[in-house]
Order: sequence, then C-alpha cells, then structure tokens
Amino acid sequence: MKLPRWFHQLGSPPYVYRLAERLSPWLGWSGCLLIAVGALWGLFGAPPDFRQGEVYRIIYIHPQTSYVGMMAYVVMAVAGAVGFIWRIKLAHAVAVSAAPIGASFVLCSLITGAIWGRPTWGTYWEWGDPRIMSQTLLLFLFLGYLALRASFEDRDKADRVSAILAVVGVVNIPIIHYSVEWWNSLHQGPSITRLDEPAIHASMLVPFLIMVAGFTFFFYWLLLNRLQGEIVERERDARWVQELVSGGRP
Amino acid sequence: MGAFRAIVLRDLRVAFRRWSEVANPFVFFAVVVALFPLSLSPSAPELRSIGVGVVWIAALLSSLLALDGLFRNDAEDGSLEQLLLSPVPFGVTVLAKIAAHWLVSVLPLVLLVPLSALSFRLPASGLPTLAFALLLATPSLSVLLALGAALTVSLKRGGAIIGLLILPLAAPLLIFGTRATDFALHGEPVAGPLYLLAAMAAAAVSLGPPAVAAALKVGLE
Amino acid sequence: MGAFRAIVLRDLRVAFRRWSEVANPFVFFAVVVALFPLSLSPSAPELRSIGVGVVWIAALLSSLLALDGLFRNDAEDGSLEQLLLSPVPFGVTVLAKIAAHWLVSVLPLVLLVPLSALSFRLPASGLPTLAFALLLATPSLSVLLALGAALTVSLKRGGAIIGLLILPLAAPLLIFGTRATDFALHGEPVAGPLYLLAAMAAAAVSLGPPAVAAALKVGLE
Amino acid sequence: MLQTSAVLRGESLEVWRGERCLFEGLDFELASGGLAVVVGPNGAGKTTLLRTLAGLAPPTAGRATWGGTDVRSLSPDARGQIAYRGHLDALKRELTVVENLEFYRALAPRAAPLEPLLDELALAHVADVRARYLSAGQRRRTGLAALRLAGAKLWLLDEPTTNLDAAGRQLLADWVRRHLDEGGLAVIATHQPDLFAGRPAVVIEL
Amino acid sequence: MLQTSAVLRGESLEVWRGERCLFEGLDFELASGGLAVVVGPNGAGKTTLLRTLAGLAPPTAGRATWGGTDVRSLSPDARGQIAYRGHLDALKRELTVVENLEFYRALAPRAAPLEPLLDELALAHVADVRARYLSAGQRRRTGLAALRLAGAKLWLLDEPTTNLDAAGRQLLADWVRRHLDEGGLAVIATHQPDLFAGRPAVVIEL
Ligand code: HEM
Ligand SMILES: Nc1ncnc2c1ncn2[C@@H]1O[C@H](COP(=O)(O)OP(=O)(O)OP(=O)(O)O)[C@@H](O)[C@H]1O
Ligand SMILES: Nc1ncnc2c1ncn2[C@@H]1O[C@H](COP(=O)(O)OP(=O)(O)OP(=O)(O)O)[C@@H](O)[C@H]1O
Ligand SMILES: [Mg+2]
Ligand SMILES: [Mg+2]
Repeated sequence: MKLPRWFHQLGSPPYVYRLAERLSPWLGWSGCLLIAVGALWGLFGAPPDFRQGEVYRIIYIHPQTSYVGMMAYVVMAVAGAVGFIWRIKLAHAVAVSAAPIGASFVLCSLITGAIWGRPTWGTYWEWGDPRIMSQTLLLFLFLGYLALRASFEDRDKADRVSAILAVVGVVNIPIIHYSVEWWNSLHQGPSITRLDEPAIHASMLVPFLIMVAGFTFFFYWLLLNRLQGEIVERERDARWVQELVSGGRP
Repeated sequence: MGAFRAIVLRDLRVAFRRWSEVANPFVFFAVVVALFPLSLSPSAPELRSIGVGVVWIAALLSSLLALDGLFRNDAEDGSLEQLLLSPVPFGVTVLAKIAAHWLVSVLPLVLLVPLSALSFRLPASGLPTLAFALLLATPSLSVLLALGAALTVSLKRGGAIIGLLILPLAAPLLIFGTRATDFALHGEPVAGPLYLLAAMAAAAVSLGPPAVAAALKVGLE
Repeated sequence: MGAFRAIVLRDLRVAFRRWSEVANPFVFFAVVVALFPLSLSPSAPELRSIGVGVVWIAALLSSLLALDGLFRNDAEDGSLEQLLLSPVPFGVTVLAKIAAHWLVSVLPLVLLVPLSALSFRLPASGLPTLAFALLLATPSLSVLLALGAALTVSLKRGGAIIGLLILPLAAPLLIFGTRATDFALHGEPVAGPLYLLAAMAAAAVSLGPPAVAAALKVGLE
Repeated sequence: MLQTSAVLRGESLEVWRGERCLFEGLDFELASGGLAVVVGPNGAGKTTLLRTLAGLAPPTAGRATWGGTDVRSLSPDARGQIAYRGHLDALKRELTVVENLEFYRALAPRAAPLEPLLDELALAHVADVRARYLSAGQRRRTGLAALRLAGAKLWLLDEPTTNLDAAGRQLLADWVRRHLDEGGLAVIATHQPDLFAGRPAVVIEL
Repeated sequence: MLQTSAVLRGESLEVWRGERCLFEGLDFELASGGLAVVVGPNGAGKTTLLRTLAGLAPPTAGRATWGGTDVRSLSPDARGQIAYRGHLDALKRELTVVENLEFYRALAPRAAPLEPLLDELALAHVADVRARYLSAGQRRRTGLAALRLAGAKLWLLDEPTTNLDAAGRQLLADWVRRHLDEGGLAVIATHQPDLFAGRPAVVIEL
C-alpha cells in the first residue's frame, strides 16, 4: 500500500519529538485559556437552570470529561490499529500515552457524574444504569489494556497484542453513546450532541462548547507530553536521544 | 473443509479424554445455580426476578472457566506452531477451535437451563426464549473468550486477566440476553433483543477469528 | 519451615510475576461484581438480597480460576516430582502450595468485602461477619479444591471422577457462609454457623494435606 | 536463476534477543537438493534461526525468502512445502500415536500412507498407545513420522536426533539423504553434525 | 557389608507397562563410587527403571533399596541423598534461572554456592532471564545446576546429555567422574554410553 510522505515522516521519532515539542505549548496555553474562560462564563456568566438551579453548572465539567474520555479511547484504538497494520512503533507510543490519560478522564466523568447524580437522581451511583455501566466498563477497558501491557515484558509484543484489544474494545463507544436511547436510563438523552438544533439555550451552549474545546486541547497537550517521554524511553539508545539528554538538539 | 472437520474432531477427542476438566465448568454452573437461591431469604417473586440474571452470569463465568486451555495447551506442546505453519488458512483453524470449544463447554450449558429454571421457579413460558437467547449469545461469547485466550497465550495461565479483558466486552451480550429473557417472562415481544444478539453473533463470528488469529501469531513469536 | 516459606514465595512469584499483576484479582472481582447489577432490573432491596451470594460465588469462582494450575503445571514441567523427592515432607509441600493458592485467589476478596458491600448497599453491620466468615470458610474451600485438583492430576480414571465430586462438596461451606452473613444482616446470632465453619476449617487443614499428598503420589506414578 | 520455486534464501538476517545480538548479516542460499547444517554452542541461536526461516518469528533485520517470497507472507500451499520440527513434539498427549498422525495427515496436502511409516519407525506396537505414555524416543519418532506425512519439500529440523537411539539416528540420516536425493532441501540444527557428514553441506556456524 | 548406608540395590526388579514386560528379574548392586550405565533402544524401559529406583513408581515385582531400606519408604534425609533428573527440566518458566535455582537450594539440606556453578555452566549471562526464554540446552544446563545444588550422594540421570553441546557433554562427564571419585554413586540412562566409557561401570542392558 502506497503511503504519502508525511505519513512516513510521522514514523520518524526525532521528527515527531520535535513536532510535539513545538505544538505542545500552543495546545497547553490555549487549552488553559479556554478552560478558564469557559469556567468563568459558565459559573458566573450563564444563567441558573430553571429546574436544577445552580447545581446544573456541573454541565460545564461532566460532559466534557466524558467526551474526552471516549475520544481518548478512540485515539488509542486508531493509533494501535495504525501501528499494528503498518508496523509503526510511534503509533504504538501514541496509544500507550493515551491510555492513562483517557482512564483518568473517564474516572473524572464517573466522579462528576456521581456528584451530579446526588441532587438530580437522589443517588450517587446506580448499578444497572446502562450509561453508568457502559462508562464504567470503558474504565475497565482502559485498565485491562494497561494490565495486559504490564504483563508482557517484551515491549514490541505488548504493543501489538494490546493494540488488538484496543481495536476490539471500540464497540463499547457507540454503546455508551446510545445507551440512553436503547435503554431507559436515568441519564438524560443527548441534549447537546443532537443532529437537530440543540435542546439547550445558547447562553449555556456557548460556554459548554468552549469547555469542550478547552478540555480537548488540554487532552492533546497531556498526550504530547507523555508521547515525548515515551519516545525518549523507547529510543534511549538512539544517538539523537543521547545528544538530547546531553544538552544538544535532535 | 476437511481440515476444519479434522481440527474440530481432534479438539473434541482431546476434550473428552480429559473430560474431568471439561466437566468442571458445568459443575460450577450447577453449583452456582443450585446454591444461589439458598443464599437468599427465599421468596418466589424475588427469586424469579433475579433468576434470569444469575443464570446468565453463571453461564458467562463458567465458560470463562472452561477457556484457559483453548490455545495454551496447543501452544505449549508445540502443535499450535504446526497448525500455524500448515497449509490450512489460520483463520479457519481458529474458527474450528472456537467451534469445538463452543460445542464442548458452552452448548451443554443450554441443556442445564431447565435445572436453573427449576431452582429459580421460572415459569415454563420463559424457558424456550432463555435457551434460544443463550444459543444466540454464546457464539459471540466464545469468540470473545477465544480472543482473551489468544491475547494471553504467551503468558502463564490466563485466568483472572482474561476475565478482566473480556468481561467488559461481554457485558452487552449479558444485557441483551437478560432483557430478552425478561421480556419473555413478562410476555412482551422478544424479537428486538434476539435480533440484536443474532447480529452480534454474526459480527463476532465473521470479524472475530482474524483478530484472534492475529493475536495468536504475535503470541507465538 | 524455611522450605515452607520457599515454596509459598515461589508460587506467589509465579502467580504475580510482575507487581502490577497483584492488582488483577481485585479488578477482576470488581468486574464480576459489576456484571450482576447489569443483568438485573435495578432496585435496591433486590441488590442487597443477592449481594451476599454474589460475594461467595466470586470467591468460589476465583479460587477455581487460580486452581487450574495448582498441581498440573508442576506435574507437567516435572517440578512436582522434584518436590516429591526432596527431603521436605510432602505434606508440608502440599500445605505450602495450598496456602499460596489461598493467598492468591481468596485473600483479595476478603480485602474487597467493604467495596462489594458498598456496591450492594449491605448494611455496615454485616461486614465484619461477612469478612470473618470468608476467612473461616475459604481455607477449607482451598483444601477441597486442591484435593480435586490432585485427583485430576492422576492419570487414573477413578481419580478424575472423584475430582468431579469435590466441587459439590464445597456446597456446605457456601451455605453456612451465606447463612452466617444473612443472620448478621438481620441481627440474629451468628455464632452457630461460624463455629461450624471454624470446625470445618480445622478438619480440612489438618486432614486435607495428607489426603492431597497421597492422591498426588498416586497420580505421579 | 531457474526454478526459484525451490530456493531458500537468507538475506542479511539479523536477530536480537534481550540485549544480545544472536546473529547478523547472515546470508545463505539453498537450492533443490541442498543441505544446510546449523551448528553452535547452546544458546547460540540455532532454534531462533530455524524459527525465523519457518516464518514463526520475524527477524530484527533482513529477510528470509522461499521461492522468492518472504516466508512471513507465503501462500497456503507454499507454506505446505515447508515442514518445521522443533524441540517440541507437537503431539496431543491425550491422543494415541495413530490419532495424532491421522490428524497431521488430514492437514497435509498430499499425504503418504501411515502403516509403512510406523513399521519403519518401530512404532507399530505402540500405535494405539496414548502419546502421554510413550517414551521420549517414541514421542520423537512419532514427530518424525508427522514430518514425513507432511510430504514437504523443505525440512527445517531442530536437533532431530534428540532422545533417539542409535538405530533411530541412523534411520533419520538415511531419510535425510533420500530426501535430498529426491530434490528436497533440509536445514538441520544439531550438536552431532558428523551424523550428516555424508555429503556436501552449507555449514552455518553461529 | 560395610557402610550399607551408601548402597543402591535392585532385587529381582520387574515392571510391566500395558501388556508388555519391560524388564524382569533385574538384580544389581551399586556401592559407593560405583557407576551404572543403562542402555537400550527407545522404549526399552530406561526411564521407567530410573523412576523405579527413585521411588517415583512402584515396581510390579521385586524392590529397590537404598542403604537397605525400600526406596518407596525412605526417611526424608535419606531421600535427600538421592537426586533424580529426568527428561523434564523441572524449571518454572515464569522464574529466572537464579530464582529457579535459589528455590532448589532452599530445598536442599546442604546447599552449594550458586555463582561458581553458573560460571562453570556458562549460564552467568542469562542468570536473570526467565526460563521460558532459555534455549533448550541452557534449560538443561540449569537442570544440571540444580542437580549439583542438591548435593546428593546418588545421582539418577536420564539422558543427561540431551540438548547439550560438545562442551556441555564434556563438562557433564567430568562432573560424573569427580562425583564418583568423591565416593558418590550414579545411574545414568543414555544413548551415548561411550561418553562415560572412561571407567568401569555396571552396564544394565534393557
Ligand atoms: C456516574 C454517573 C454518570 C455517568 C457515568 C455519566 C456519563 C456520561 C457520558 C459517558 C456522557 C457522554 C455521552 C455521549 O457522549 O453520548 C455524558 C454526557 C452527559 N451527562 Fe452524564 N453521566 C453521569 C451522570 C450524569 C448526571 C447525574 C447528569 C445530570 C442530571 C448528567 C448529565 C449529562 C449531560 C447533560 C451530558 C451531555 C449530554 C449530551 O451528550 O448531549 N450525567 N454523561
Ligand atoms: N527475552 C530474552 N532475554 C534474554 N535473552 C533471551 C531472550 N529470549 C531469548 N534469549 C536468548 O536467546 C538465545 C536463544 O537461542 P536459541 O534457543 O536459538 O539457542 P539454540 O542455538 O537453539 O541453543 P540450543 O542448542 O540450546 O537449542 C538464548 O541464548 C536465550 O538466552
Ligand atoms: N499405559 C501404557 N500402555 C502401553 N505401553 C506403555 C504404557 N505406559 C508405558 N508404556 C510403554 O513402556 C515403555 C516406557 O519406556 P521408557 O519411557 O522407560 O523408555 P525409555 O527406555 O526411557 O525410552 P527412551 O530411550 O525413548 O527414553 C514404552 O515403550 C511405552 O510405550
Ligand atoms: Mg535450540
Ligand atoms: Mg527415557
């Protein structure tokens, strides 16, 4: 299969390392900025919800963490697939870096959700609620992925085996998303991610979306940082890394 | 096709020669299903409402028990290498082994359904659906478990980690299966979830083997 | 005693080759527990009523999962012969291996009791009893299963058959265990069943190992 | 070259294990009727090399080709031309000798008849004994029977003489000679190269 | 006789397997410093005999005694004087070479130090590699190290040269010689008896 040049460039560790080095500050700062703006706007700018009052403002944290958690899994799976098919070690590096971050975001989603559940559903946790369960299983998938990696000592093997698991696990993502429609869940249906016009007022929607963007940038910032570490770890014998640690530029 | 038959037959033979291990999962299933009611303060309606779920989980877990030797035995005595090198497409081999595993250690569970119904006082009306749903769900389950076994084939006994990897993926099966059965018990139409299970089975059986084969190849290196 | 420690440590090492693997039983248990509510129509009282049973089944399951390799691995790689021929009394060896199995497969569950109780909304009052009952019942369970494993290691048909009967023998343990916990949950006196469990444990741990050792010797011939 | 279909070639093969390089820049070519003997101390990499040639493990660098195509991506029937026998006997301990061999016959494209083989290998009297009860040498002999059944063109044998008695070793040597005379190829890793000293051979020293 | 403590005796040993009698009326006596070489074609019963002498399997008739007492009913420390190494290496694949050997040291009554052994066996560079990654010969060498660690008086070795390279076989032969010189006993089943031809030996032909 013929691949474009940039694709091969993306296979070269030093190139990607430098790329990451250049991108990550932009991502980091813009992410923080967006989050700050979105948070302030959401907490003070946006009007209180006529039903939930002030509690609803968790909507500026919870969905975002949830989205990003799911996105992180997709990133991991896609990277894994690319690495497996074209035997690109770097893709595997991306997948590995994404896993713990994604897990943490999913955890945040669970926690914020639980906190939100107390006032709205009258319970922190509801076993058997499909949305909660499917999201929890997503967390388990991340953990399983990490556990599987941990039990191989040959990294190359670990890469390719865990990639297969990641790809298969993708089926869970649509289940999470549609769980609220397929089963009668306590969780409300899609109010923002709806194809027709969103069921929430613009004054709430804008900060919501700002937060989404902010969290997404934030995620990729973390990803790039971990990726850099992972690359150095994997290439520690390579000359450019030696130069790097000895102060030189790759 | 001849190879497919040969592999299935071989695995069946091996299984029946070491049947004491093969039988263990069923004993586990029986014990769970028989004992569970005892662990409750018995009251028929409640029993019934949880019975379905327990049967499904017992089925899931006991097939997990049956699984460990699926590929590891062949890997350790070297015959998996030979299968990989043989002119038979490896996907076919994998499918054959999964089929054998399903025949030996999953299919019989369906036969134990009446027993379970008995111990949970399920109305007879639900049984056919329960059995049918199990029939539809278990192939996908076998494929999933096979995947877990393949992922861990180069490790020591898989056991817990396989469960850790696969049970999350198996959850949908569990959900739809129990729903179908619940519907049946309450006389509602069951077509919906059953179709879903069938679809999953089709997907698993068609997409699964290549993934399993890939995992095994990596594992054998 | 040095030998005892050496054997236990070795088996633990094999089970948890890497420290990360120590986490597996816990996560696995969490997954299993998570499955139950998934398969039930959720409502608090029911959950509570099954919670106890679930914990006990999880205990049984994970012992069975860890059990698979208990003696067969050693028998197949020849190290069981070496242990049998070593100056260490074989009964001690067996006891050490059983102890290791218990540490690997059951202890984690006891530590997880609070979690499971939480997820099933069991009243805190029941927890100590649940944990205590598990601590009392599971050693006997391990011994029983070890006996089953030893018998199935034997190449002789008879052994295999008896091996099958072992699992059902575990039933009384589970029953008394759940009893005790139920009593505790309903504030009734729990001494009775607990004493019974303790007695069984004493009997199993004292009488079990010689039996297991004998079975293994026959199996290795 | 002519008839590339039956040529095994190693092209600057290199394999690392752990931190150690087992071999690198390994080039060789084996044509129809050719024999290669792999020698070297324990842990030198003989088994690894054979597994690489069989396509079981990818080399760190370089490639091995059979009939011009990489051994990792052979067509099914091209794979059918290669037979690999390693340290393991690949027998199901629960099955009898005959059951085991019948299985491998079912997998082979053009299978040879069984009985004469069993007689030749002095396995006839244990034909219906389960593999688990066989002696080490009998197990090895059964493995060799499976090798013959595969009717492959290229034999990759890893210490085939292990556990064999004098007669068995002699028989094996004869087989190899005949196989080569019939235009077959053989790569043999062994600690007793003299057994195959009979004819010119590529010696791969690791 | 004097010092019966170190005498291995087979008294009209007879063993049946399946329908076949592997050997019967087998009598022999081995005193301190004595070597017995067991030879015979594949499936003759060498392994069975060694397992019988080790007390792992009961003979159909007759009995084997060590220091006058039946090998099936030895006291623990009498058992500690006997070391058996069969076709299997008795290594845990998940454990490293050192971990495996340390374990066997912990079982042995009077254990020898480890490092010199590893050097002698050329295992030092794989000391921390898991047994599953070892080459066949390295595994066998580790098994031999365990044999030495046991510090036993009677060695029962079943084809100890399997998978060993020339150097390894030589080393083993030296070990046996030294062991015998130090008053030890050895019963060795092998297909290469010439390796131990150095000294007078009871040859048990099966
Ligand atoms: C532990 C409990 C909870 C979990 C695991 C959870 C999980 C999720 C997930 C995975 C999403 C993303 C859905 C998708 O992308 O399709 C989401 C979105 C959302 N959640 Fe939750 N949630 C929980 C509790 C709550 C509660 C209590 C509320 C408020 C009553 C809530 C309100 C929302 C809203 C408004 C969204 C955005 C809906 C949309 O996608 O348009 N969640 N939650
Ligand atoms: N993960 C690993 N870490 C370190 N060393 C390894 C690893 N895997 C394999 N090795 C080494 O690679 C070598 C494998 O060699 P191989 O099995 O091919 O030897 P061989 O030539 O077949 O030896 P033998 O004659 O004993 O069969 C061994 O030295 C082994 O120690
Ligand atoms: N259950 C059984 N039924 C039939 N034959 C059996 C049975 N168990 C063992 N045998 C036979 O007993 C013999 C065992 O011999 P043993 O393993 O001692 O041979 P050996 O001399 O060690 O051979 P090798 O040199 O190959 O190791 C074999 O011929 C085997 O076929
Ligand atoms: Mg080798
Ligand atoms: Mg033998």
